Amino acid sequence: MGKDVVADLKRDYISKLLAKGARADGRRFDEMRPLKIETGFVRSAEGSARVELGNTQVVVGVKLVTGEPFPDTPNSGVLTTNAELIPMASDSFEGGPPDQESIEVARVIDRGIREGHAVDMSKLVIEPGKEVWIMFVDVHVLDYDGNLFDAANIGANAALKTCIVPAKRAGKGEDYQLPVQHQPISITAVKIDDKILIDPTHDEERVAEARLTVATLETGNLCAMQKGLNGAFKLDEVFKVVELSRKIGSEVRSRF
Amino acid sequence: MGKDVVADLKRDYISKLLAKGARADGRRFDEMRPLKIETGFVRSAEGSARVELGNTQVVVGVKLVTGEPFPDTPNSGVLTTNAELIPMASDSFEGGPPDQESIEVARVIDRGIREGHAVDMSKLVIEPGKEVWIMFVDVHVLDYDGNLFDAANIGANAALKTCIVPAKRAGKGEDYQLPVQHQPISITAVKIDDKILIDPTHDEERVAEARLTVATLETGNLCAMQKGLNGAFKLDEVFKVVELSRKIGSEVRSRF
Amino acid sequence: MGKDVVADLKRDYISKLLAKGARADGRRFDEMRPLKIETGFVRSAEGSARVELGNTQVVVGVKLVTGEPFPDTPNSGVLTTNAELIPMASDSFEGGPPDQESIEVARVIDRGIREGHAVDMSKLVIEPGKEVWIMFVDVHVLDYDGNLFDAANIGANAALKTCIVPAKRAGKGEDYQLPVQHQPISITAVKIDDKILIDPTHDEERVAEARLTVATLETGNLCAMQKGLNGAFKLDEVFKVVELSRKIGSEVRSRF
Amino acid sequence: MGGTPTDLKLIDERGLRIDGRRPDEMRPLRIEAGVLKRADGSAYVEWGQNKVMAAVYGPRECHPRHLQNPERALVQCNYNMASFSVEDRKRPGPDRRSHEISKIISEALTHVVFTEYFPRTSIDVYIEVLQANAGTRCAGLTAASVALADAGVPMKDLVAACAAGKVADTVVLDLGKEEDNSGQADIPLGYVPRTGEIVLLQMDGDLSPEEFDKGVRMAIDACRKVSEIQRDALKRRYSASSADVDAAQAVPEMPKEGP
Amino acid sequence: MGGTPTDLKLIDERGLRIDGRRPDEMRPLRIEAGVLKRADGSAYVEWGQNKVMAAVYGPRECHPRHLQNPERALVQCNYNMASFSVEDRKRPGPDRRSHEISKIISEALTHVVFTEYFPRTSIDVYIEVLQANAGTRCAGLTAASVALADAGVPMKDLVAACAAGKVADTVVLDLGKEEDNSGQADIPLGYVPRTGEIVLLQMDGDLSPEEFDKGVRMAIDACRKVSEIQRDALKRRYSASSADVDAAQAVPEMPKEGP
Amino acid sequence: MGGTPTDLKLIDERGLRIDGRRPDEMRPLRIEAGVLKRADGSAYVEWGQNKVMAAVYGPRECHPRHLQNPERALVQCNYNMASFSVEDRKRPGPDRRSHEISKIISEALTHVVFTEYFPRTSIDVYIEVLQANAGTRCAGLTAASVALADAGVPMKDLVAACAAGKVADTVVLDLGKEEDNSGQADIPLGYVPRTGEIVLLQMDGDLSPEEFDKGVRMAIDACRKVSEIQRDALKRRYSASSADVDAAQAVPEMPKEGP
Repeated sequence: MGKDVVADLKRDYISKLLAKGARADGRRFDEMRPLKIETGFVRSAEGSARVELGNTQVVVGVKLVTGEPFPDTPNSGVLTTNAELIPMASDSFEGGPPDQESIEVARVIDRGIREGHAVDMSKLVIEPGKEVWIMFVDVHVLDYDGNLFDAANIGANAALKTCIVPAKRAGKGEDYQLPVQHQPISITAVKIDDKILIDPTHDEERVAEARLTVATLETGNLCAMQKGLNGAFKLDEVFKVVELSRKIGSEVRSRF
Repeated sequence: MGKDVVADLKRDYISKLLAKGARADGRRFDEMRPLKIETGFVRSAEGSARVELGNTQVVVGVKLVTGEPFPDTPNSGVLTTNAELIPMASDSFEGGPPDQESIEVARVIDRGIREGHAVDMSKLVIEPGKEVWIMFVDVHVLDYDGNLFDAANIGANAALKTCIVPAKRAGKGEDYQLPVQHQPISITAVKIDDKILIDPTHDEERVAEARLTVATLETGNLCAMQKGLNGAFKLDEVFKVVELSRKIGSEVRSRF
Repeated sequence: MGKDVVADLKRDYISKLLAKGARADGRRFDEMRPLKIETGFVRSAEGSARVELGNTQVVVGVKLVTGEPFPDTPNSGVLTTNAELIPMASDSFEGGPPDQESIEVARVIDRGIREGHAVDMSKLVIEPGKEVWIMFVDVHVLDYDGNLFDAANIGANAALKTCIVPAKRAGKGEDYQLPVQHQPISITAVKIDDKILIDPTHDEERVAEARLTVATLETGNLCAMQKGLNGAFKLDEVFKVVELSRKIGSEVRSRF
Repeated sequence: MGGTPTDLKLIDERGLRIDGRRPDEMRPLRIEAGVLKRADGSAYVEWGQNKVMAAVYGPRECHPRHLQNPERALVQCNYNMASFSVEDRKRPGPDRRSHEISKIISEALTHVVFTEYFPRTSIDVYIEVLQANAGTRCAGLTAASVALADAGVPMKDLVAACAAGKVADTVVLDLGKEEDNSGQADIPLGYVPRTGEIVLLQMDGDLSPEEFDKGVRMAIDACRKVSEIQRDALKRRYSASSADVDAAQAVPEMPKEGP
Repeated sequence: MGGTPTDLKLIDERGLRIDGRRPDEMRPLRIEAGVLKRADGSAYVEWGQNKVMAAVYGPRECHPRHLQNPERALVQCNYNMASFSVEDRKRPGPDRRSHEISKIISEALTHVVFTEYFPRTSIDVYIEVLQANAGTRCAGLTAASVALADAGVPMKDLVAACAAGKVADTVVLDLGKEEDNSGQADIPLGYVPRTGEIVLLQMDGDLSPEEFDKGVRMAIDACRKVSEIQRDALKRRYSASSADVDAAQAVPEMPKEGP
Repeated sequence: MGGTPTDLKLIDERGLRIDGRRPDEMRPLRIEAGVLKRADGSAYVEWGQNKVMAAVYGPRECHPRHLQNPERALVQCNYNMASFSVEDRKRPGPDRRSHEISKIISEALTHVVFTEYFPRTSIDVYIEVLQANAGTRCAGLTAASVALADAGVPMKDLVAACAAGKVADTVVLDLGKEEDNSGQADIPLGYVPRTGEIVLLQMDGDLSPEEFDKGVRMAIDACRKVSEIQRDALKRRYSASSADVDAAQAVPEMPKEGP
């Protein structure tokens, strides 16, 4: 019950600030937190990145192993995305098998990469229908202060961009750069008191009514979207988030 | 505790009726509830049936996929029976992996089909010792008012009877009718106050002392049997249930 | 809470005895309990032994099946060790998947066999890189009165020594004796009130501060070691346990 | 989107779709309320080749206890596909996809239920997909809303759901299986007609902002029609109940397969 | 039944079975009570080539609590096969078969235990099959009854168990492994001699009503003999205990393998 | 030990090791304390090519309740390897190796924490291996001690850890990956410098008593050096904190990879 009281106090504090047009950390409503990207952090991975988005910190590692393609896509590599919301990162994360929250994060990251055709999967075929590269994108959350979706999405994009296909180790010719062709960048907004805030902190997420994540491409087109939380959006709010995501996504993409 | 009081009241009510030779729904002791069988209910299955036995409702779907035979039966297809006692069907069913109750149901259904040689498994061989048809019989319980054993057994028999082996889809020649050769029909009885009742409702099952399921064939022979619950049967009671099962099983079989 | 009171009383009792140089069952500090080894107990296993160490009783069974070698050891059979601390053996064991305690037991037994090169694994290759014998050493604890490590280690050594490779059954030529070359015998000590006791009973384990298991070879060399429990050892205590393990291990080895 | 290359002509020269529908035409939708006896509320939906059953239990005691909310009811949805509901048999039990769908449907339903009336309880919604043919999450959410109403759970409004998408560069409504496998985008949407609120929204594929705008509006229009069909089902359920002296015998039967 | 075609002649010209037994002859059965120290009660059974250990803990506190019955003890049996108990190594842990056997043995034992004496408690029965050769459920139930008695759990009577079956068109008692693999029917049966009640009954294969009648009666006769052997084991256990001053040292040892 | 035959010359003619180290030379070790915001305490360790993060939560309420000790805090360590931390991708989730390491690290830490100050609570230690190159259990234990201190958990002393081993018949300190794969023995050791106590000790391979004696002493000497580096990290952490007005901004950053 103690927690709830704290939550109520935080909610009041956040609400009062929002009424004055302000956020607890001084950001504008449409402003992301400072973003640091460090690639090549994990040498045992074929591609990796450590991302700090404000106080949220994730490490994304990409591993490539050979295996069989799916029967219905013989001319395509395989993408598998996993997110580990380990209890190190927050006292709200529990150990054990992935729960609905980590599954949702993994599936939304996966959807961005897959539907945005970040990687040319046809170039990950060793022998059509027989052997392809299986690409494991693993998201490890170390420190959690909200907006995992974007931190992990940015980390995945950065890790893929620097990823080397370890063909030599597998006896499949020379190593080569992973054929990355697009950066599907996701931007997440929440709604609190009918206001739309970009890149929510953990405190903002806890009092938010609804959440919308939109992934966009260089073309300005949309490639993935996910609404979350128990609240709702009006149609004009959805369009507003879409526009913000295109604009800010383009700024983030320029970092690559 | 509230539940127990209700159970006690129901027990008294059922007992008093039984003492007068009557059941709560007006049936004779050796009378089944109305039985509806609808085959072909699920088009995505190779064979399927929806069965209503009174207010108990199950859907049985049969899927056939190619796979390896067991090493000790190279000239036989493989039968796998599964029952999902999903929480939709009753507040007494819990989600999660199959519990002892659903495992018992699945195994008794499986025993009837297998030991009654319902299907000529030797006709499900593609290449002896290498590739055979794996036959998955999946029982999905939608609404539970007692006697799953018989509802599921009847559903399985009906689904198998209408089942098509999807050879074409698997590139194994032309589709053909599943070689069904027998209908092993199970009939279940419970014992309450030394009385034997056929096809128990959920209320009757809850107050029953012992349960006996007997599956019989066209020949009148027995092919499977399972006693359940914490009570006991005398030998003459067993023989009585066997006789009832042969008689009523034969009536049910005439519906096929 | 009742248990804790009992534990406290036992602790006091054990401590007082130790202060006088005595143990509850009359043994010297460096004395093992009576050891009975019965090999060939389980005919369905390729090798087996039943071991009683005082009131601790374990059955170890060895099964050999053909399978693939690990990619990095194409010229070696595979060893897999498993311990089942089943609830039959003690009210402190719970059912379900292996917990940390049974995993530790299995891994320490495995380490002794593996690092002590008990079996010449190169003689378990059928076709290099393709097919080898997988050796399953399964420890089944029936009655638990402390010191599983040593009872299971001795059982594993005895079971291996009598093990026959079932080549004929697998169509791989004639049966032959498992090529056992060493007996890595482990001896376990605990520390209570700064005293070192060999082969602790369950009561002694419960009040022990620290535990040390040392496996030695015929050469007198060490091949595996594991410290356990929340307490600590001084360096001279470690050396003392090592010496005791070499001496007593050699006595146990003479039983083979 | 599957994005599998295909020889299928998804839109023909007359502008019609592979199953003959116009771009803004929904597949046939039939809903029956109150089809199960044991559950507190239930609904059966046939939507094109989808067959979906929904059942509601509760408000009832919430297990496990640590999930209890002292101020609200918890709406917990469990979406499950029968192993035989798809061509390639699905392994029984939840997979990652069904966990995600259970979560977003729970969230969408929570928004409309007056959860504050039933503190500490759980309202459990079970969705079973018996036959799947693209669009099962929308069919499931639509069925679940009706089952909640059938159970007498007080709600602001029924949630209606329908997807829009893009095939052969055309924005279309309510994708069928071939369209889903070979199409360019899918936008499942859950809507509250009374308030104009969007409570479920996902998208995958490739859409310009204009196409997204068009698709979302198309899906919202369809949700209004779905809402009508939901209301009809409930009306039939209640009139059937009141017409009979013994309401217990008045539960409509599950509709039979057409020829 | 395995029903595997076989060249084995299961009944020879003299009417004897593959291991030389007459049709109505049981395999050798040896029972020792009180073979484990830690458990409250225990029994070891060698029945032909089967080796089965049973242990009982309780009545003790019932975990998890929601399983507690305020009026009765819960008898919970856990039947488990050691991975090395069969020729083809069994994966450790329960499979569907062992879950079913645990359930029916629990039910059979519950009938004879005076569960009403120990409300809210659990009586936990563990059966470990160390070597299996057909008939382990009957051996396990037989051992468990003795272990319950050894633990001092009050019972109406011991449950005795034995199977009958059909091989080579002949009704026979207590099938061995080859007979089980190639036979025509099996009827495991658990029996309470004092009351004449059947508490465990299964059947699979193909039997005429007459054959079933004959088999069941044959199994019941055998159960009466099993019951005698159970009682002998307990008598030996108690006399051994009382003969010694220190009862704790009097526990009979597990019998050794014959040559 | 891997014991894999190898062409690698693990000790060269000058007596130097494959990475140029002397037999008694440790790999470079860098420790930073307080690198995470959410955890109560944290530490990041780079030890040769190992990268390990440790975080501490607690003392806090102990779940599940039946694990609570009415007299002491429970120190529960969870050691986990990221799937990408090794060349061959590791399946996510705990395996038997990580269960064992979690257990022995929990035991080692319990010895130094004043657990009696916090009855009924849990002190949860999380160790995440991000990049592994032999020696992660020692790196993890070393990091965990610093994280406990950073969390303000009272301890008798920090536990320091380092392994010794044998390669090419030479006793050496702190084996690297190639040495671990092809070496002859490994002795991971956890040590409490203030009291001279050994709290973690394992060994595998083949060692004479003399070699073991030499190796253990070598590892203990190294632990004293590790302890210094641990103390330095904590000093930097505290001085950084007190130098800034806003302590929250003073948390040292995670060190960047060198070129």
